[in-house]
Amino acid sequence: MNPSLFSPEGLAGVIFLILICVTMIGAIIATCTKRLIRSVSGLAVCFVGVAGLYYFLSSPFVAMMELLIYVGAVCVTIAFAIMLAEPDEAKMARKLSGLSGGLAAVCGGAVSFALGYAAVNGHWMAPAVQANDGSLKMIGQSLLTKYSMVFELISIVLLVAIIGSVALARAGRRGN
Amino acid sequence: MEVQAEGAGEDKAKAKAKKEEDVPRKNGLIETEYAKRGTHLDVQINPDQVVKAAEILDGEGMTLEMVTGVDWLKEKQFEVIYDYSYSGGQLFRVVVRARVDRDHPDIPTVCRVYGGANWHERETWEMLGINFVGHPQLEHFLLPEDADFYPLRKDFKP
Amino acid sequence: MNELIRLLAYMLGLAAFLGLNLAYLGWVERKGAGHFQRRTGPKDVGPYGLLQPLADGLKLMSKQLVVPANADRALYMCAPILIMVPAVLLFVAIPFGEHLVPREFNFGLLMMFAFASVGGLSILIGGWGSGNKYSLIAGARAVSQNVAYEIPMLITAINIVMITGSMDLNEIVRQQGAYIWNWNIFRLDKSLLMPISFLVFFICSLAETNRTPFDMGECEGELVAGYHTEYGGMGFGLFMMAEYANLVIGCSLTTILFLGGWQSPIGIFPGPHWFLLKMYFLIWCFVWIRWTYPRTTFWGLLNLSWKYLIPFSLVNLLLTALFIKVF
Amino acid sequence: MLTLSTQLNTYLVIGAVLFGFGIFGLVRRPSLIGMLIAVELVLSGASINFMAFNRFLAPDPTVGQIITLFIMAIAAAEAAISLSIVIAVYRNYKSIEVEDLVELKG
Amino acid sequence: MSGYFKDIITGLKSLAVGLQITNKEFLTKPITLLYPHESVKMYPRYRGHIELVKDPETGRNRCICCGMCEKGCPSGCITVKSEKRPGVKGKVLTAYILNFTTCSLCGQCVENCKPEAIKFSNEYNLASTRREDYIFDLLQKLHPEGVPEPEVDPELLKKEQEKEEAAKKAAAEKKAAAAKKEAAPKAPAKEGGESKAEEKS
Amino acid sequence: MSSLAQSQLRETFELNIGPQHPATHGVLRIKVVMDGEYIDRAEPILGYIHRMHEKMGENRTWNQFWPNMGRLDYLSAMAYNHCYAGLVERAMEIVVPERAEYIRVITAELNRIQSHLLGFGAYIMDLGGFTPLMYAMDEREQILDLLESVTGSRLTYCYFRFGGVYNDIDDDFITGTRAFIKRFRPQIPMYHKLVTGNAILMDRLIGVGPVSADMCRKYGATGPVLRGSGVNYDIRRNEPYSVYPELDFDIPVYKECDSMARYMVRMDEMVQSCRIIEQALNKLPEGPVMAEKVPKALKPPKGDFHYAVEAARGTFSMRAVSDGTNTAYRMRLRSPTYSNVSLFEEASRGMLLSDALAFLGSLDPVIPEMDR
Repeated sequence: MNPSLFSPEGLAGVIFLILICVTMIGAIIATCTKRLIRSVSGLAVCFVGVAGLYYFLSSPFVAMMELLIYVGAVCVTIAFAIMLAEPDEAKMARKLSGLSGGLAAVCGGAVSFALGYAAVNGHWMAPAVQANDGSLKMIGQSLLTKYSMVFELISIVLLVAIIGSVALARAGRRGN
Repeated sequence: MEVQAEGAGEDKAKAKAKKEEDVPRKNGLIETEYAKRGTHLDVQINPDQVVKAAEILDGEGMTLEMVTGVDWLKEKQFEVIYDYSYSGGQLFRVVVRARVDRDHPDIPTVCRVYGGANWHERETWEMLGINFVGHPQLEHFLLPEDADFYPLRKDFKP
Repeated sequence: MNELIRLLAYMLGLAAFLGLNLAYLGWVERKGAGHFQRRTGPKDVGPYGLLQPLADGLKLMSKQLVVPANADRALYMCAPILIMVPAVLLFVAIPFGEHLVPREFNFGLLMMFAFASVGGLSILIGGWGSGNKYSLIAGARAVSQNVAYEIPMLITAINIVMITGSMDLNEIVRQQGAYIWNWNIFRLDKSLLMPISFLVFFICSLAETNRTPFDMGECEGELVAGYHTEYGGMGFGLFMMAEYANLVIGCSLTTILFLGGWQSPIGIFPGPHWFLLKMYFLIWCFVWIRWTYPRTTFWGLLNLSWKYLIPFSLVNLLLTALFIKVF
Repeated sequence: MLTLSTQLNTYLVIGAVLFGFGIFGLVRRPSLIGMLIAVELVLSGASINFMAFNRFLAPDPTVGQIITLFIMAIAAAEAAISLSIVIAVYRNYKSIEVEDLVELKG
Repeated sequence: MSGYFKDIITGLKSLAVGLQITNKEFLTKPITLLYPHESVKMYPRYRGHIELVKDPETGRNRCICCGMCEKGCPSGCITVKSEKRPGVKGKVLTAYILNFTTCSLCGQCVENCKPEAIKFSNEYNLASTRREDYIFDLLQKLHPEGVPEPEVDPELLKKEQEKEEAAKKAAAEKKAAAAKKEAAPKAPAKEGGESKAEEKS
Repeated sequence: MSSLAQSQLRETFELNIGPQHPATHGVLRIKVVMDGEYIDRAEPILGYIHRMHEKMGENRTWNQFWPNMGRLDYLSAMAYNHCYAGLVERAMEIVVPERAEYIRVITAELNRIQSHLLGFGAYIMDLGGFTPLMYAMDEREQILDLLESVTGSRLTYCYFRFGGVYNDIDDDFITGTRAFIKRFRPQIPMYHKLVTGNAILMDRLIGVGPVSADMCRKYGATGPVLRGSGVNYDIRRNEPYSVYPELDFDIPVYKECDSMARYMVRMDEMVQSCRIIEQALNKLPEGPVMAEKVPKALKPPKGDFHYAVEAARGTFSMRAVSDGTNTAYRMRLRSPTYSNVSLFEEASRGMLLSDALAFLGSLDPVIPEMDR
């Protein structure tokens, strides 16, 4: 039941493959480059790919939030931090080689293999019926009813984060 | 400062005036005719007195307008001329002169008194080679950084 | 298959629309600047200088691509392309007419903001990649300004979402009626502060598109040319085109959210022409403002955001919620 | 190949690979910011899993999305906090490398 | 609080006033002079580069080759070349070279010129990519079709010829006397000096 | 922590503003040490257009030095002409005909308006507003045309001569000047509406770049900088030269000491210059424009002479040391921008970058004049 390449489904499949590539390439750039600013760009690319995957998982809202928060906020923040803290890149590059690289590859490979193995071999049971369509409206409703605790927690976490980061940044400044 | 009222020498015979100006002047004050010279008071002092003079004039609320260096090659001297003016109302211009030896052109800086003297002295240093002792930054300013000549000296050959 | 053909047609149409806009907005700006300043603006190339964009484009394209020695080559080359992508992609969601929508998303508004936030990162990358301190400062400024003004802009947009109950851009337009008093800007029955809210949104879109008086990212008086100091040729051209693309998007969004999109102000002949009319009027306002005002400082900008825009938008949000709940 | 998007396993494997990349980066990177980037990868690997399960297996398809949103908020908060810590550390030690921060103990 | 709103209102008002003004300017006609299509009106006193004045009576320049312009010029951009021609009163200008690259248009030369032989031209459209194009020979510029020969006064010519012959005679005598008296070294030096003086003067 | 370690911890970086930079109006270089967006230290570095005018004064005869005066401050060259003419006339005791003095005042004041107009336009352009520059250029162009019709040059005037002026003015110039003033007067309120009253501009200028009167005195700052700090000092009033004592005008003084005050002084000076020109035109006597007995080869007596005028940017004064020959023994040019900019380093400490550039613009530097 392979769809034709030129049917809408086929095109969607191609786009999905492209998205996977984008995600993987982004992840590779994010972890393997020497310069941090490049790895942030890689991270941004990876997140764009992930947002696309979310779109395929029929939750466009989360996809958009992924772009808005990860690419627009987190990546920018990290880029700012790199500018402010300006790591010594030559030194960094020197340290990258050797043992830690091998160790890291072994760790990462092992973890992903284990997880992938578990995923492929798992017996996942699909539910008989889904309670709703998981649309934006439903998310909103459940956020304010069933999962209101989560909602409150998010806001508290964010508030604490804002206050904490402002306090930390200011304290460092006064230390001069 | 020693004050010698030499009187206005301008009205005297020309020959005498010429003679007077040929030899370097003695220290002291001269009241000059403003219409003719553009200054009211002409003060000749020793190099070590310039800071004191600047302090006195600063106390009177005067402004240091410019610092000029003149190379008197024949007399083997540099003359440093400080122009002071009064911006507080009445017109009053004082010119303070000090002569230093051409071989050891050291003169104390008035930077501490007048911040604006910084650039003027720096310029005089690089154009004439007059060393302003105590100046915070005697570096090349208008000339290129590698200039090892003093263009305003009279014996300067380009 | 039909769907594919429709999409293809839309893509072609959009490409033409975009290309014309990006080229001729530059002409409009220069001509406008000229006349605001007692000059004539471009005049010699073609009638009224209408072929000027072509000449400019040719000039930019024929220029040598110089990569500065200090630059991070990959990032330097990527940034102009990266900044174009979201700017162009966003056109897909804009409803030009009731049935003239390339693709209707039911979260179009959110998508606008999501993609717009990506643009900031590419400015930062371009500024950093140039290896120039001016570019770096400018990039940092531009991005922090974008982030700061996204807050009041989002809050104001949430207002509209609350009023219309939808994030679908076309739906938002549909809900605004045919007459001028039915547009969101004058929906005083929903919130008394709607005109001010429009002003807030307008100012924010000025800031988001890095236009004077908020062009902190490219203030030539201080930072030479800002984040595109080191770009020449088409690199610079892409940055400029992205600026105009963002301009079009910002004005379209303002039109859609507040000025009734393709709705007619007099109740007859609704259609894309009204949309374009309103959008170009807003663009003209942008040009007008640019050639009238000096630039603010960074603190002036943050002051405006925190002291005026955010309080106003929050108050408006509360008022709207109250009105919706009460009436 | 073209129907991969409709299979749960694809997403799970992608999530696992991303997670693995995250671990890889976490071990490999000597600097705090690099590690932070790796952590973001780990988190998005996890999020993909949540989203995949939500799409294919969950009886209530909002729960996974809400968890993902929660993760996003946490990630944003974490980024803000940890970056301000990084900057504070940098101000005091002129370095953001983990090895150099051993002195913190003393 | 009222100050807060007052600030906003006055601020917005000032911004609106600015927009009004630019809008008014937008609607008025531009004042640009479209330079290559329209020519700029030049004033009679405009100081272009200097040029020689054509005497309406003789149709030639008025220069008496006194060299005052050359001496007065602060930047030394004028070179006057002249020679003595048989039968012509005064010296004859052979070249008037102006190095316009260093000229500062101060007008000292025009001021110094007694016979008013030079004036400022009205030429402003000078453009070139080569420096050599700005080293003018003003005499050539004055007579582009060829410099006319100066009028020869027959009487003067006669007189001069007589004088010259007399001088020649005297010189020959002197030379003969000198040759008799001493060895040669003095003579060439003297000759050289004479020719130089004649050339430059 | 030791002080050395402390200084290493400051996150500063160096930024070179100039020598080629839009905000420096020429080839001024400012080496800025920045702490984020704040300025830690800003050191102006001069000399990129240094031409050694003082040495030229020693090598050129007194007459030959004329063109140099127009090339110091190319924006208000007339005042510099005036100073040099005054200096040598003082030394030689030449009496200038009254008509010539009036012509000098008229042209110098027109030149001052022109200079302030460009200063105004360029300043606003520094702050990001491009349009006022074009309006100012329009007005300025008319002044340049007027001056060109008299002097023959547009910027680097070499119009004054010892004992008078190069040539007389004609009726066209007089009517043209009257017409210009009539047209120009209403433009200034327009500028105030368009620019001065603008909320954004006020935000940028008010309180930015404070320079106290005492600081001006210490640094020898003059002109609008001094008058913007509340000191009523203008050479035209305090050390009257030419026919200024016979003319009625005000000296605009602002006490705020900020960039706005300096800007306002310039704007108000343009109005006062219009007044001066009108009065001078009304009083213009008939007569010659050159003194009769001016020797061709000037040899001022021995000694040194000082003369000061109020140029557009402040006090321009010259000190010439003569040894009785036809060249000066030493020629010293005191340019106002030199002193005005010298306080930039101290005053800009701790400012924001954009404020510092607004401050620099309010000093209205002209670099060729500064470097000489």
